[in-house]
Amino acid sequence: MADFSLNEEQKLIQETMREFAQEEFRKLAHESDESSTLQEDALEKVCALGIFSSSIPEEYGGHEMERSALNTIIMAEELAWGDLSIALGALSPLLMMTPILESGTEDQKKKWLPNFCGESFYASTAALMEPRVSFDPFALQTTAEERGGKAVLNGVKCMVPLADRARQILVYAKGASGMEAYIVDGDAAGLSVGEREKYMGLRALPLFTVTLKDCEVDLDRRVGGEKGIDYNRLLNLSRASLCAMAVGISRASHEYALEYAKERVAFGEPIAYRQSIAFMLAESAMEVDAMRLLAWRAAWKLDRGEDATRESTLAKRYCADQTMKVTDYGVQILGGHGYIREHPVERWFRNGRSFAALEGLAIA
Amino acid sequence: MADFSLNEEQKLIQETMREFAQEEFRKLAHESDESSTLQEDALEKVCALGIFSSSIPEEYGGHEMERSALNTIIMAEELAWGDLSIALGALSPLLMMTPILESGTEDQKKKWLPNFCGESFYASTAALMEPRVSFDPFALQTTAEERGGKAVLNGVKCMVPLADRARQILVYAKGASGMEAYIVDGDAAGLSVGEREKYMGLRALPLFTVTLKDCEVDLDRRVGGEKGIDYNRLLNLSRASLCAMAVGISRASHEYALEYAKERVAFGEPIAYRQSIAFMLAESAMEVDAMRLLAWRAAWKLDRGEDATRESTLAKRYCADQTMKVTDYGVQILGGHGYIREHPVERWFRNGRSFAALEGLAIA
Amino acid sequence: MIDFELSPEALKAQERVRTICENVFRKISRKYDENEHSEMPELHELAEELKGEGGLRGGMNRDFLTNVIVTEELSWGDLGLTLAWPEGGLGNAAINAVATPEQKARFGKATASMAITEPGCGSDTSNITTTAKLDPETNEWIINGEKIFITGGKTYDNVVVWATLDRSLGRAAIKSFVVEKGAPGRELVKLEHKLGIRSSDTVAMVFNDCRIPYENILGSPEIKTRGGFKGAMATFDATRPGVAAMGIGVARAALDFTKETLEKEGITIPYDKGMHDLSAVQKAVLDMEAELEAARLLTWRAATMLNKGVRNSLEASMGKAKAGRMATLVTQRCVEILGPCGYSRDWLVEKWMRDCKITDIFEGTGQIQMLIIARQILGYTRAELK
Amino acid sequence: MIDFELSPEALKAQERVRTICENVFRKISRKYDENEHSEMPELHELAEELKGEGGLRGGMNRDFLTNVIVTEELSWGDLGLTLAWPEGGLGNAAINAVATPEQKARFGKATASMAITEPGCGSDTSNITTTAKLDPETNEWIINGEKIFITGGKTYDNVVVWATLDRSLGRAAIKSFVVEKGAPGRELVKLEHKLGIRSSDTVAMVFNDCRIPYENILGSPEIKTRGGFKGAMATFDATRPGVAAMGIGVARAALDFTKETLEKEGITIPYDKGMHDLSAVQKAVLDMEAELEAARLLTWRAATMLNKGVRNSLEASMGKAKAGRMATLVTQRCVEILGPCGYSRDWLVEKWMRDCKITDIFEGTGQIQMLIIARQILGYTRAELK
Repeated sequence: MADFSLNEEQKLIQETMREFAQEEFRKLAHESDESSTLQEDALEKVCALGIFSSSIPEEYGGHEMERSALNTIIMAEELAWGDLSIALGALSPLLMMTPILESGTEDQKKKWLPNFCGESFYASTAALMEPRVSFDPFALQTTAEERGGKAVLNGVKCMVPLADRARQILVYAKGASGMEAYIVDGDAAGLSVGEREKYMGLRALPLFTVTLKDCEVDLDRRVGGEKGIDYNRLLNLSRASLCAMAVGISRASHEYALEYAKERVAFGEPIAYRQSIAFMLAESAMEVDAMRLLAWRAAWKLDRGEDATRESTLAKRYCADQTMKVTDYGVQILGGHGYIREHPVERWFRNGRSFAALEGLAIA
Repeated sequence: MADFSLNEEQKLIQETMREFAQEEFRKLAHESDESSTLQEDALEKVCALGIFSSSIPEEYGGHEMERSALNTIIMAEELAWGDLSIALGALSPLLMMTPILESGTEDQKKKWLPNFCGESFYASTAALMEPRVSFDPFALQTTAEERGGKAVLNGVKCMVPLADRARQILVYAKGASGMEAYIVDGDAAGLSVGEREKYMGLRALPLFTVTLKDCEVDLDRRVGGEKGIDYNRLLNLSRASLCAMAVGISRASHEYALEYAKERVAFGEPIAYRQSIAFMLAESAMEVDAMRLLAWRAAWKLDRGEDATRESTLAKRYCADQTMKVTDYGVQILGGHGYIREHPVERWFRNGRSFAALEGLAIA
Repeated sequence: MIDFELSPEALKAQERVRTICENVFRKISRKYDENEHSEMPELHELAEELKGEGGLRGGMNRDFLTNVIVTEELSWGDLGLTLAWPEGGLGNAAINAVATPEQKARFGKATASMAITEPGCGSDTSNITTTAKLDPETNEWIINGEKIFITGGKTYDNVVVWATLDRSLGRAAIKSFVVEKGAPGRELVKLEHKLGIRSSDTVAMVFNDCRIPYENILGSPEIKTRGGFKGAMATFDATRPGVAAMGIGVARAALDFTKETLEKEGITIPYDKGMHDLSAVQKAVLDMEAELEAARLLTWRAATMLNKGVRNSLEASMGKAKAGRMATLVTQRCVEILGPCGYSRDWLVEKWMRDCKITDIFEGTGQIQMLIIARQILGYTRAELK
Repeated sequence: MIDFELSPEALKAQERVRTICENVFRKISRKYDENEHSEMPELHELAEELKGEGGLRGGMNRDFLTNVIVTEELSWGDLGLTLAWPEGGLGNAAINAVATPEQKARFGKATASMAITEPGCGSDTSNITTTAKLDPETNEWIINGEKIFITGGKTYDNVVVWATLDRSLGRAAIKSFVVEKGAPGRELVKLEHKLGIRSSDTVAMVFNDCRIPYENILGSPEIKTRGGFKGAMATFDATRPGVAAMGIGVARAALDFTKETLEKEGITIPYDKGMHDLSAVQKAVLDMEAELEAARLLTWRAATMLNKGVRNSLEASMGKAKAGRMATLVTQRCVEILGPCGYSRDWLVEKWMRDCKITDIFEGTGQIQMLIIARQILGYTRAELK
């Protein structure tokens, strides 16, 4: 029976993560953004919540109850509500862990998954995007060729989170059998991490260009071995997660603007007494809910093992558009105060504009 | 020096036409729409204003001062403000007259132009559009082939105004030299006028499907002879005129909604006291002005003999979109009353949705 | 628990309605759009046919989400005909939402329209001037006033009338009453000609010392100045998801038709392509699909809350606001995409555009919905946020 | 007479500015975005270079349309740098609009910023608490209060301060005063860190018994309770077309760049194709071009009215409202179209998006402009339409 309320487990995840995001991320957000610094400490604290090990079966060192895209995105919304840059950084191990859980061979699971069950943050990431105006995840230009019993990777990747410190980078490339993913060591020969990239937002998140030049990788590093990965499903899992983060940012901006509008007095009354302000808030509230329902549906479908390409891409498009609108309203409602960096709405405005471009930077 | 105010002549045109539209068209509009009837009388009255003969040089029986697309669209806005269906009908002779004035051979001018200088309405029209979802004026499927010293026309046209009574129909077709226009007699063999077409709006305007089946036309009926027509310019002249009519409709709806909002009381005050209503009106006022300036610029450029494809198509796109918005606001502001046919906003709503589809139904 | 699966009952009802739409509604859609206010024998036949099915819509024990699904499906068929549905209208929804078991038994079988708006009040229901006075001698209510924009007032038997027990007490004194067919002093005074939904009648009625039994009041006759107004206003919480579903159904009709037509022209809609690989028309269709889904999920949520008995006026208004606006824009876009053919009355898209516009107007305009949402999220009274 | 032709003078100024933009602005654009609040020697050099030209912007006798053209062109180069333009800021525009010949002679050469907003009032200028009192003994005005969001308050010499002569008299008592550099009691108290236009400083200032000569008041010191408030408010009519031109210039920069970049990818923009023959990106670009042209023509109209001395507050607000919104949406769209590269700080598009957002905020937010338009077309007072 159709229902749109959280169960007890999900309520607990939501509450815990909201509190955590409030306590840990919100305090760091401004300073991290201004100084373009990701506090290592925050990554460790997220790890300590056990969010990685809780999705990993016991046989690989975890204590999985039931892995659920829906539960993961409920968490992702809250963490992004705290701060998008820190959330993306802290969850970046999932970028390697989830594909292995989803498609890895037994050997790969045994080898790699225990790393994520330790006490400290296991720095790992994935390289999917490429620096092109018309980037399309289905037309990767990075290639994987089998040569002499090795896979040889060539190409340029951008927006790779934490590439500077990642023990492994999961590199997506076009191979003979379609889209493939390789677990490449961060210090592998032929893989070079470029200068840190600069973007309008996500300033606290270390993002890098990664160049692969005849980078040789053992074939057992190909996720899923011969069978390979379900690239489409991984993209959809990623979209669901990014949608939830877009909801988090939008909700943050909406809540802040709402409180501001109730307190700010102009012409003798709170500005929220004016329909032009009140209706922007009403629309934001409505769209935040609509975005969340779309994201949930994509994740729900993915949890049932069904193809969710339509749901994920529609949700992604919708969430990217609406986040731009809602965070723009946030700045607009604060007016001049929204334009200065003392108030977080300008950061959410900048961060909120990333979603239209992002693919694969988070995964459920 | 840039300036955006009417000169004395234009003011006179505007005033005269506004008064005429108010007196003649507004009274007929509702009944004509309900009964799908175009009052012949209205056509004669428009003709009696001398608007056709005033654009025709003396040598062809007219008393031209200076033909001006700008002046014509100033008139077109006012007439469409009165009623779009009647305006399109009454101005339909221009659909034949303007192309002859623009591109006709000396012989053609001598032969045809005097007809438009008489005392009574000279029923004539043009057939440009074709009944296809993806109709594109640059990809006409109606063809003109030269065979045995004649041009042979084949194809199906739609939305041909007054085709049932037109003495001549200017038929646009793809020929050997590109887009060509032929003056075809309404009763020519091979030309058949179908059933009257039914549309969401423009109900008072008799629109017809016209089928050309091996319709033979003398070669001296090809406008411009060997040189042919400047199809692009004619389309742009048409777009400027349609834009002005879109402005007329939008302004009509805006004005009506504004008066209504000031009079209609809810919650103890006029509904125009509410920002949600007042801002719709403000936006409409702003967009009506923006649309008009865009239309004027296209016409101004055409009057200078310059290529105005960019200006005309941008204006057309903009006017079609904004007219839908403004006339929608008209209905929305009247609420339930906007939905019933007692108030003209519902007619403007229906008529306003034609512009996105129309090409060549009016010309400046 | 988060679940997007529809119940087997809902799916079955949806399928049944789909068949009706294809076999009946779509075939008579244009005819009764062109011939406003004419008799529709096909609907009477349908009423006969439906008798054995225990009510497809507005049934007594039907869950609200199923009603929303059924309404979307019916409206996909034809919104005007949906509003003339032989099993009743908004009045039935109102009765189902607040009636006592006795009243459900008395009024449940009859069809009912709803009379709220008056010539002097549109969205401003607090300003209702129609009065209901109790005659202590006969224990009857005496209704006096004029109502406009009654959907189905000609077709349906009963009419649920909003009237005030005491104008000086404002909203709290507004109650709703079932005025049965044939009640003395109930008179139909005008049939409206409309932009769309022409197969459904919209009428004005006058109540002139119209006497009805005491038991015809819906909800309590008590005037609670605090937290009152519930009997009447609660109807909106129950009916708005249905109105939203109407907009969604019509928009889907237009979108389905547009996609089918485009497919005949060789244009399909890819879900896995980025902006740079889409045509303008493909992107427009994808944007519309996303908007439609958003409106639908908001509406479903509001309906599931009703099922649980959770207060849903915020969520109901969100669904209605989103769906009404979405339907207006989607149908308009479809007309545009289909060029001269979209504008023609040979196809139904232009009709759907006219029809669905009402969903952004009736049961509270889009602007009123935004006001309701804003007041709730801000915690403001009507005086604070006008 | 309707004429869209720019004067030779305007075209010449436009060309000159274009050269400056290409040779100076664009080259230092990113540097001073990244290094907020640093000294900009390139602008000082530019000031030297411009000396012989009699003022490219904000000049005394320049017609308003030329100013708008020049402002658009400068902002196409860089809006932050435009706001730090060595020939002065909004204060100069205000002085030019209402100053006496004597005042123009005294203040014309110095650069000037404008101080309106206070911590407790944003758009609500009627609520200004900064006071100006005349000391009858010395015939000086004594200014007291705090002002925020002063654009260029650090860079520019003078500051035009809005202050009230008598709070009890409301708007009519608000006057503007030129507070020169070095005036006793004038203190810069804060430098803001902003979303965009980072090369222009935005400051807060405190005026503490700040004494200025009697002749530094702009307009009449008389408090006209009817039709008053003109001296101060008339500045907006004169400055809003300029602010609109800023939004237009930045939007054009983004659109030009996007089109050039697309062209490198083989994508050109056709003007003679229908929706069915356009790609999603092509259609987006065409829509943006139309929006930009609409905003520009509304703005030009407002400027030509100023030249004629015709009241233009309705038209100025239309231009500003349209341009601010258009610029916000166009630059955002361009960022989106350019994918990860658009979001990157390697290119300037993302900066233009941040920069132009201020044009929908300062000199009255988009919402305030709509309110002004609505009041004028409805003929409503502030009390009627709040």
